[in-house]
Amino acid sequence: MLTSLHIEGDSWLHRLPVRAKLLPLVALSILLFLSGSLPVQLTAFVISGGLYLSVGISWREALKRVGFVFFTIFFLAAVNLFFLPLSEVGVLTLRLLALVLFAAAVTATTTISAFMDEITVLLSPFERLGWVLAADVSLALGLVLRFVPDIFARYQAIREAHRARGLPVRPLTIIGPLIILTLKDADTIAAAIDARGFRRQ
Amino acid sequence: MNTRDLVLIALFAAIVVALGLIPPITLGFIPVPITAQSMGVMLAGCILGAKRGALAFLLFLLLVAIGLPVLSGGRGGLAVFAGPSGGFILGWVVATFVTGLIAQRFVREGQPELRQFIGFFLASIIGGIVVLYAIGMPWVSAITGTPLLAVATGSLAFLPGDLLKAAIATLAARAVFAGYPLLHVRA
Amino acid sequence: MDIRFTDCSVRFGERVALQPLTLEITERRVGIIGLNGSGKTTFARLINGLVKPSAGQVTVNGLDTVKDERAVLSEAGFIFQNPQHQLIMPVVADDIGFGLKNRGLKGDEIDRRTQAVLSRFGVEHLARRRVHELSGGETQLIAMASVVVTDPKILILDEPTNQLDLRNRRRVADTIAALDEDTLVITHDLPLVENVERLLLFHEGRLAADGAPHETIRRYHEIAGC
Amino acid sequence: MDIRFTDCSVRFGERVALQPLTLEITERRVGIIGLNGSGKTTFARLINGLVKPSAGQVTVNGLDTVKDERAVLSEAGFIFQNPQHQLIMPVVADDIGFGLKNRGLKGDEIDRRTQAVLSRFGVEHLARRRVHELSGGETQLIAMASVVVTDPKILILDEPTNQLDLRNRRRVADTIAALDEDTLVITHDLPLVENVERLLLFHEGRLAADGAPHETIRRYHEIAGC
Ligand SMILES: Nc1ncnc2c1ncn2[C@@H]1O[C@H](COP(=O)(O)OP(=O)(O)OP(=O)(O)O)[C@@H](O)[C@H]1O
Ligand SMILES: Nc1ncnc2c1ncn2[C@@H]1O[C@H](COP(=O)(O)OP(=O)(O)OP(=O)(O)O)[C@@H](O)[C@H]1O
Ligand SMILES: O=C(O)CCCC[C@@H]1SC[C@@H]2NC(=O)N[C@@H]21
Ligand SMILES: [Mg+2]
Ligand SMILES: [Mg+2]
Repeated sequence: MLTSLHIEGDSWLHRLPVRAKLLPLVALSILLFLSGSLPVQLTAFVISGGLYLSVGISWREALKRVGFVFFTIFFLAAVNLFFLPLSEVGVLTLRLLALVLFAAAVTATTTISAFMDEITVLLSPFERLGWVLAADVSLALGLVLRFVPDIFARYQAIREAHRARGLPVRPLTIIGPLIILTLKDADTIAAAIDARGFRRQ
Repeated sequence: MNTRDLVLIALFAAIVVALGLIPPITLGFIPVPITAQSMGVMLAGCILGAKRGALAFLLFLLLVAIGLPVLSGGRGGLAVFAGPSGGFILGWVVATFVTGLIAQRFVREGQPELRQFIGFFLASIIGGIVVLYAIGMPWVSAITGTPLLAVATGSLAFLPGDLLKAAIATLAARAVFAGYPLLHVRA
Repeated sequence: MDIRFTDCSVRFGERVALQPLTLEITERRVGIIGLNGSGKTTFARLINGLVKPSAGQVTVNGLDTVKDERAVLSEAGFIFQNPQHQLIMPVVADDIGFGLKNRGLKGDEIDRRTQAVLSRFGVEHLARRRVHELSGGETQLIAMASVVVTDPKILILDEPTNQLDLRNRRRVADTIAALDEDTLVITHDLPLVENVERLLLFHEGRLAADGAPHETIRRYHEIAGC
Repeated sequence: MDIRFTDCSVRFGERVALQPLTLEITERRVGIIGLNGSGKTTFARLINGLVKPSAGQVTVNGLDTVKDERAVLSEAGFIFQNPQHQLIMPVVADDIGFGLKNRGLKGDEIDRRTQAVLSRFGVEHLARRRVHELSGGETQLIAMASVVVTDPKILILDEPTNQLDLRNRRRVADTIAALDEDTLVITHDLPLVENVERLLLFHEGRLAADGAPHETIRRYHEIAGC
């Protein structure tokens, strides 16, 4: 279930390095928030939408991914019509739609490992200060992906144990043991990480 | 940071991912969903404490940012930060930190059970509701242009759910504190 | 006990975990052995309705595990392969009391019964211990106590001697042998089932042997190739 | 191997897990048995520095487990009592490769070594499998592979045949017997240590017997009272 939102492909955006996508994303958000001009927002919206659809994603999938955010944005637009002039609502709405589309395009064309490489670079100043190790961050990330299925399995086991003892299945009595048992694993996992030399101090 | 803390942080982030399996509820009148994941804020603060709790959520946000569908309803990716929920989501880190600070300050081993319940409940309310709304609502207003008052009125709809979450988190945190205390172990 | 399987089979998606099976069990002490993944746990879970038959029917003391789901649960108690999942409250006595409270019993009665079951298993001293600090053998005994306290007529134990030393294994084995309840024991620890009345062997989702222990164990060695 | 304990003891808070112990181990195949909680795992963890002596000293091939902490880790590899927690990355090959990456090896070399160790254990087909989908026996073999790949000189295995059926138990036992590395095996599964060169028995945090397997096992039965 934890498969990335990255989409295999060889589009123009796929080939760009991560940084060449993230920097424009940041620049675009600043620019759009500074500008109150409808034509500017509209242009940004069209370009972002074009980019998003150019990454080789099916219409259905494309819509599924941004559908929820779009719905909330349109909903807000409707509410805003009561408070604000139409043109301003247009600016606000197009701005958010443009940013969401651009961001979704970046997400769809960047692999987890490309992100991780970039994060390693971003963290290097902090690493020099001794605050955080990039290797620890990628280790932590791997741990999450590794243990989410275990947590589901354990949830299932605790639920079944409730049933077997004839107890009602309530979130309250499940969440306590689930957290305790999960966190208790931390001792063994930590020992294993140290024993296998996964961290270079 | 020792390895055990690193693992605790990762495991808690995984628990928050698991909470995302409970589907979100979308209300008609506010563009931010009701989600079980915000209970993670209260749980992480009350169980792991300020520092490790906030780091668990920072790690969770990293998962969102790099495009894993870990938000409730299978959402993820950078687009989420650009939407109306963005402020709440970023606020989770701060809110967890505050929840943790309060819990660490007011809950001790050996106190009467009731005191511990009250401590966890207050921490959850102040961190997981007051602080979180104080970040999330202005954000919605700022990026959507909807007046703050209107946003605040709409957000009232979260209150019953969030109070219930605080109650569940309090009971769960107390159970963990009794069964496997971590709150005061030095991070 | 009176357990009847009628043409019962189980599949998980593509995978067939149990081939169609018709079987009747009426003995008081029954054992189950077989290779990893052969279907033992699936078979046992059918009995108390944790797994539902994909086809066919299972009845326990005349109750259908699908139609009379709730009733079957109080007929057959189950001790899991990993019993730490089975302990729900943070403290031993609270955990045992929890099941009783949920059956509507009152405080005094709960305390009395909890005490009684703990002393029956010789573990009164563990009453106030944290559930998650118990050793492997202790967890096993407390999990049994927490199920026995609710008075099931049949007890199903899935690998109850896992990780235990000789002494604890003996202790658990003796406790099982002394139970008034009918028992069905699944295990890889062959000495534990040497003296049951009837021993079943599963292999690749089928019943591969069924009868006296020494005969079934011989067949198991054949199948395992050692 | 060359392991030396000098007046080494371990306490956890109030509780003494290991009484002062002086001991030298130089054999190639060593076993450890004892009751639950007798200190076996603690003893083994001292060897690769996962537990630090509260007093005294432990050296492994001349390295002090406290002072030369990092170096000791690559001298002695450890396979845990519940090895599913030992596999840390989501996919088998990545998990095995991760330890190598952290030792500074490059991509090609990592792939080559991962392949080699998987085929040495006869489990090449598991390379792309998800770690949480492995069966008990497979988990055990992959955990061994993930440790062996980093070339430790000594392998410590804590209850490697837990939950395994006869066939998988045999497979793991054969794999251990065929290892080039020196091995130290902790177990409740006595046949697994019947043929070691030297068998240690722990009891209540003390070394209670030390010598030929049959002699130590006899003493164990005495202590266990059965
Ligand atoms: N919930 C499930 N979903 C999918 N497959 C399952 C599920 N439960 C069991 N199986 C599969 O069904 C088969 C039988 O499993 P079962 O747990 O009954 O084996 P077992 O005999 O108890 O093995 P072990 O000795 O290892 O405990 C196995 O191949 C297992 O992978
Ligand atoms: N981290 C710890 N904190 C506190 N007590 C501990 C810790 N680790 C072990 N102990 C205690 O030290 C004693 C020895 O434990 P150890 O794990 O070495 O036993 P063991 O011989 O391996 O037992 P088993 O056969 O059950 O695995 C036990 O009483 C145990 O409860
Ligand atoms: O988009 C998301 O998945 C999360 C949005 C944030 C939801 C906030 S958190 C506080 C408040 N309480 C809820 O139940 N929802 C909002
Ligand atoms: Mg089983
Ligand atoms: Mg041990």
